[in-house]
Amino acid sequence: MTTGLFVEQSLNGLQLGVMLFLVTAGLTLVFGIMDFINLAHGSLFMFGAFLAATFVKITGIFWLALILAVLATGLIGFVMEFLVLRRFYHRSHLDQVLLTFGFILVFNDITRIIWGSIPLPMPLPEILSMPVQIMPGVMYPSFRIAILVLGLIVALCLFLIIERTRLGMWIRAGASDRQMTSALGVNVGLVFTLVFAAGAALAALAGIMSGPISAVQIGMGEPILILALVVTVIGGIGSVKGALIAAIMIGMVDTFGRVMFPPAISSILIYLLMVLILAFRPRGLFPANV
Amino acid sequence: MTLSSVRQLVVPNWPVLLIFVLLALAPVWSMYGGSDFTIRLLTRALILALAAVGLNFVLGFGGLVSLMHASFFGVGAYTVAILAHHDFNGDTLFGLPGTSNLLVSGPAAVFLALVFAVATGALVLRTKGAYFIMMTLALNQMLFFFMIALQQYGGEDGMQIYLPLHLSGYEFGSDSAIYYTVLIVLAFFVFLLSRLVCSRFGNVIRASSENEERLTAIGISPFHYKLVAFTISGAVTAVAGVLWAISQEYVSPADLSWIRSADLVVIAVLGGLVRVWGPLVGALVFVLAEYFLSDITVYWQLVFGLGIIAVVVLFPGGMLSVWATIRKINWGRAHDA
Amino acid sequence: MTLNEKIEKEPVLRLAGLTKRFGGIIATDHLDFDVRAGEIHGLIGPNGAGKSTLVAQIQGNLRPDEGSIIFEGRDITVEAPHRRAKLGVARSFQITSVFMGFTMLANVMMAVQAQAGHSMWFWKNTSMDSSLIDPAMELLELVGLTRSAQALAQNVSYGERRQLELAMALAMKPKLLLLDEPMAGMGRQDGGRMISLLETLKGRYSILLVEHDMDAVFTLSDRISVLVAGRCIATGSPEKIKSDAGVRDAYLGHKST
Amino acid sequence: MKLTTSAAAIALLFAVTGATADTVKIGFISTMSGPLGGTGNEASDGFKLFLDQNDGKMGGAEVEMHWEDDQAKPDVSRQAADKLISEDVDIFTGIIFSNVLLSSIKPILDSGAFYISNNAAPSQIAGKLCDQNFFAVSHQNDQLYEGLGVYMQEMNFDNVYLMAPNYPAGKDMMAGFKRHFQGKIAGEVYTAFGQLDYSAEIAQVRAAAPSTVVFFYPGGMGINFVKQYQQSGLMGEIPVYTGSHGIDQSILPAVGDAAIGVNSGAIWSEFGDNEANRVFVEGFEKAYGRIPSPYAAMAYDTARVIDAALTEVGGSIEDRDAFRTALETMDFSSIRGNFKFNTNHMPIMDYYMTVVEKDAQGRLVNALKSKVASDLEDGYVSECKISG
Amino acid sequence: MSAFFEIKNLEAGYGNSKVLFDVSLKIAEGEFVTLMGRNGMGKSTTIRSIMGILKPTAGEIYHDGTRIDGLASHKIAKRGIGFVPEGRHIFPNLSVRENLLMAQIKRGSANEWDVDSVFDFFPRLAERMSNGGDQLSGGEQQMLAIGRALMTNPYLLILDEATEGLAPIIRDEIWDQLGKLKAMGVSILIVDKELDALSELADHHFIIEKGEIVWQGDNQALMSNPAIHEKFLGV
Repeated sequence: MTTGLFVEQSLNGLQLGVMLFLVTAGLTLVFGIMDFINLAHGSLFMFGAFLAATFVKITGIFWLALILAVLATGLIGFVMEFLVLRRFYHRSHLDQVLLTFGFILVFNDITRIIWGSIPLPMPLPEILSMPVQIMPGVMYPSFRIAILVLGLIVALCLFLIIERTRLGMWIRAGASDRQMTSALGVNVGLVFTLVFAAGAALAALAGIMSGPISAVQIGMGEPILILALVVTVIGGIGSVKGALIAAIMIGMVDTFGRVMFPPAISSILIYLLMVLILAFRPRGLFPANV
Repeated sequence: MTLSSVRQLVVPNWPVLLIFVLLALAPVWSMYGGSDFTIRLLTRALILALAAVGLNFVLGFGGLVSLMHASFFGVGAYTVAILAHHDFNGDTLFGLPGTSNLLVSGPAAVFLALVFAVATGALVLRTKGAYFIMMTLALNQMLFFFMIALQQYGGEDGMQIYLPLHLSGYEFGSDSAIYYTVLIVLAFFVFLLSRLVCSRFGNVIRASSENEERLTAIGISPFHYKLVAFTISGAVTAVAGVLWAISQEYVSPADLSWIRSADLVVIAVLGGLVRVWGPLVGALVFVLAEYFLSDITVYWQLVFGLGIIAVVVLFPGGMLSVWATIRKINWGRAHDA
Repeated sequence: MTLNEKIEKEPVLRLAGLTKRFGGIIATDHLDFDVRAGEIHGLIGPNGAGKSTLVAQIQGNLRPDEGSIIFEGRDITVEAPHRRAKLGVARSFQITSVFMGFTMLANVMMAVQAQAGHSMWFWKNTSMDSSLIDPAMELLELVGLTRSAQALAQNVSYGERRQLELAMALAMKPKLLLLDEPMAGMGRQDGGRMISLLETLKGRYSILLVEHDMDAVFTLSDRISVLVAGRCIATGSPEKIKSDAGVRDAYLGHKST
Repeated sequence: MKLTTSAAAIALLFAVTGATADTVKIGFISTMSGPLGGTGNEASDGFKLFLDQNDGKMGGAEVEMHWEDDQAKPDVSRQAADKLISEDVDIFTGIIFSNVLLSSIKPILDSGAFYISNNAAPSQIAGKLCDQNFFAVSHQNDQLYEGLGVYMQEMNFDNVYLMAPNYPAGKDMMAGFKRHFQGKIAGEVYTAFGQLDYSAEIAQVRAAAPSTVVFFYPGGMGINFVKQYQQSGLMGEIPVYTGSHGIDQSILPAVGDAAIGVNSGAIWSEFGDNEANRVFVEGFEKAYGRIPSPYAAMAYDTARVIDAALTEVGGSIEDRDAFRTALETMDFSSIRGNFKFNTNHMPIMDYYMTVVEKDAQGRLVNALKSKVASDLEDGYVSECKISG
Repeated sequence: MSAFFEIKNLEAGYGNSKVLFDVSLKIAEGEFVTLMGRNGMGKSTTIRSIMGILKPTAGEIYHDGTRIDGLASHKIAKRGIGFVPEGRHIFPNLSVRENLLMAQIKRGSANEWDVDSVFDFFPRLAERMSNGGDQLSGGEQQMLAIGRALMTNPYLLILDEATEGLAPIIRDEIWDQLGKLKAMGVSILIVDKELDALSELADHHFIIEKGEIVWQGDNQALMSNPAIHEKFLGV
């Protein structure tokens, strides 16, 4: 492997990792803070992509569509949490799995009713349509660089909000002792609803950013959901830092695994990695103190 | 058997006995008015029920949410299919000839499932809660992708079983014969596991799902018990896989996808986890609802999904609790806060 | 061997130079300490003095960094918790810890079964197994819970659950009973009942009693040790401890009795 | 098939006496839901179009359609097949995916019904396990790439890089290509089935610097691959080729402008110059408001084959042998040009090359470039021994 | 003195079991009031009802003339009722400073509590400012729980089992600080078992028995009536 190719593949791994982080961030937050397993997270990812594709078609402006789709999916998350999910925080993980499995079926068919079963087009934004030269002989798609930058900005923002703001303190306090937090004057119900809506918005953001590089189709959320769950548990449930590191690890291992091993091995490599890590660290790399 | 022991067996178990009697009569009904297809549909439901009964032993009683039971199902089905495949081709596997005799391939399938369950159980049972769920999901995915990549056994295409499977010469002549075989095997395992959950071993399993720390403190290390339970559970589900191979004469990686694992969990939960036979109710509801809904509308998954959501929201104990919940409403008692 | 000879020869439990650190904090600091056969040994000290850490090390949930734990002359420092339980170290928990979904009777039966050691039995229905039911009912009677034997543990009062804990600990025929704040969360009435219950056990079991309720500790204990910052600052009879100046400064204060 | 219960015997009796001479029951099992549901809907639309154009009749017979969704799951398809068998369906068709077909084909053929494939035809069924009642109107799987191999061999391509998912159809397609292409293979990469990201493989392609990339990525995988390939900037440097159905109308709109310039082989083209094809394409666009894909075209052609064979036997399928002989011997003109069934009941057909362009209305289409092979046979015909 | 906090005929319970049958009590501004009784008599249930953690089934609760029963917990806290729960409930995943800061409610008057003034009040906490909540001793946790409640700048401070499980020497320190709070004019409602200490601080006592207030009176009345101690408190 030449240096140029190595750099390019490393970038590919990093970019895939950051993409996975975008999907996982919302999932791990909701999982860690509300102790809620949301299998329908993949559906929100799908909604993000479908809504953005539709808004792009209407407005013709990618970035405007992005903002609209993120807001719309956040609103969907808000309504879901407010109407149904909040009743399930104290229920068993099993009930949550079942409930959100039901949501996957419902959301897939709703998508089919609204958009039909043929995949939707989603062009690149004009400004990011050309690859750029990052070093002699290495061209790299500029949109993927945008994903990389956006993902890292999101990671930084999440870190600052959770660790440095009063909202972050309320979130952490609410996660560890909901009743007490409430008795100190914090509207925990609202905070949780916002966290869920933010998680949904992040899933949508990931879906939108993956739209121009992959198929916008029904069921697109399911394979990505499994990857996100893998990242969540490797990183440690509820840990944003863990999610970032685990996501990049998975991105790297998957990318180099695909190049270096036959497909029979490379397709199970990330699961193998997860099994190994959990065998030695049963609560993931960074067990969150929640 | 004394009269009182008969009463003891029948009285508390009348719902499940009634269900089994009705199921045993189904082929008669199908003869006069129904169709052959009814029997095939019920066979499918009963096989899935058996798989979920196996799962429910660790899920409902051990509190272990396993998303890898499709892989036990697949090990059972694939073992039979692969041995039959070599029998058909007339070649050998690791120097041994293939066989279509279920008296050989059936036990072989269960044995492989036991080995697989011990090996994977030793790994996954180190983790708890959501980590356990994910660990099992990962193992399921690994076997799934492995089977897809395994081209000599059909890969993603799966494998057709061309020669008739038989029990040392006795062939299943009809769909009804397969149906009754499945029904008897299911009844056998429901009875077996019903005894098991009330035994000392069953007590340890239920206690481990209640409070592991306490169990350790009274001198029982739950790990080995959970491993034995996990292995029994996996083997029962593998038996369902063997029956699947008999009934479908075809196996494919789709039979061991994580979606199938999730289906089994849904079946168990829909039926209610607190009874060994709960999954039987769940499987009948699941298969019949899927069949009739998909006949009515192409958007049947929407209806089915809403149904699942409604059950989880309204009846936290599964379908078995519907009756109890209705009674509660009639008596006008306030629900606990 | 008579009881008296046993006491002189070897205590039931002996800790030698036991040390446990968490990061930079020393929770147990070169602790030497023993529990004699048949005595109730009270262990008191301010919160954070390392009492719970100590109990966890004796029970086996925590592994000490240094030192050894000798139980009946046998070194159990690295033994797994369930092995220690088998040997006869029984613990009742600081926070009630029972099988909430089981009946009171089933809880005690579980402990009887664990003690009997036949848990890989797959066939016999335990709900008709008198070799489990009879001893369990006896123990429930001993702790005064006969009436609620069929109640689910999650539906009984806090005080009753603590009594249940004690019954489960006794079901294990323990040679050493670790009682971790048995009085916590109990009102005076329930607490009084627990004290008289423990008094009936006096002399029959060797007990390490960790407790904040000074009335209980001073009433029940044969000897008391005071733990401060991971060290034992005093051991002796209740009278001696009450009048110990060091203990008053560090723990009891001067206002209280 | 052994039928021992009297119930089955009664059912069979009923079937023989109940069916009137001018009703034909056709079971159409296809993938209507899930991520792959687009293909099944295309196919059923194509089949329906023919029925709509012919007042619901085929060869003079009333057609009773039974539609079933297989969800792309083998066991669901098997269940649907069981149901239709018990309803005494005469002709089965519709299945898109090989694994779905394989799970159900044995009981269907055992029941004495015909399977006339509009899409899937894996190598087993073309060769060793061929059956007198199995016909493929569409193609044998390998054929989708065989014509491409012929073309590239004739045009003296060299240093070609092959990419496909690691599953039987992927291997079949590449095997079909290599059966006719003798030039240098620069690399052969099989990726995980259902893979989302191809950036690593694309980087390897750039490093290997081949003259051409030949890929097989059906459905969503194709959308992912073509978009990502175009974004990497390689589209202008290293041209890509795919076989028939590689970049068809079921995914072309979703890929968008990124697909412009993708070359593909074709067993049918919407620009095919014959009357039947014009009736189909114009009818389809009018009825559904979109350009038909090969899935729709093959289903439509399958309907036409059934129609032609039924016409031959006077609208009754009661005499199965006569119907089979009609299929084998009839003179049929396909919407793709030359067509007849081989001895293994796979098609003998022509092959074309197309390239993705924008048409006058600004829509993306596979513009017809040339016919590259005539009377192309599949590679398994010699293995098949159909005993009459 | 007008009642600035009042409970009228409160009833409450869990599921089908009723715990409170008839609880009525009044607290005047600046008063130090105790709620005593044996375990299981309804002290904690009363307090949980006041805080909105448990929804009363009947009766009324007024604060400053406004009815507050049935309000969500956080709204009751916002109105100025500070809560120090049984078991302390420190957030283990927040630092000491964050435990305080998260609870801050500004009410716009002078001399409000903030992080610095709480640290002045409990100097031990200042030393452990950046430690996690799970790294504190029991006494420190209790101080933090009180400090945290003070951060909401409450008009009424409610303490449930404020000294349980603490070393006697630490208890004395807590009692001293509560005395100072009283002197600052904070109204206090406290549940505790330590009669000696309470008798030095309290203005008024309520005794609850089987979900009903069975006795009330001032300090002198309580101390001069040993029969009460015996009957209701089990002393």
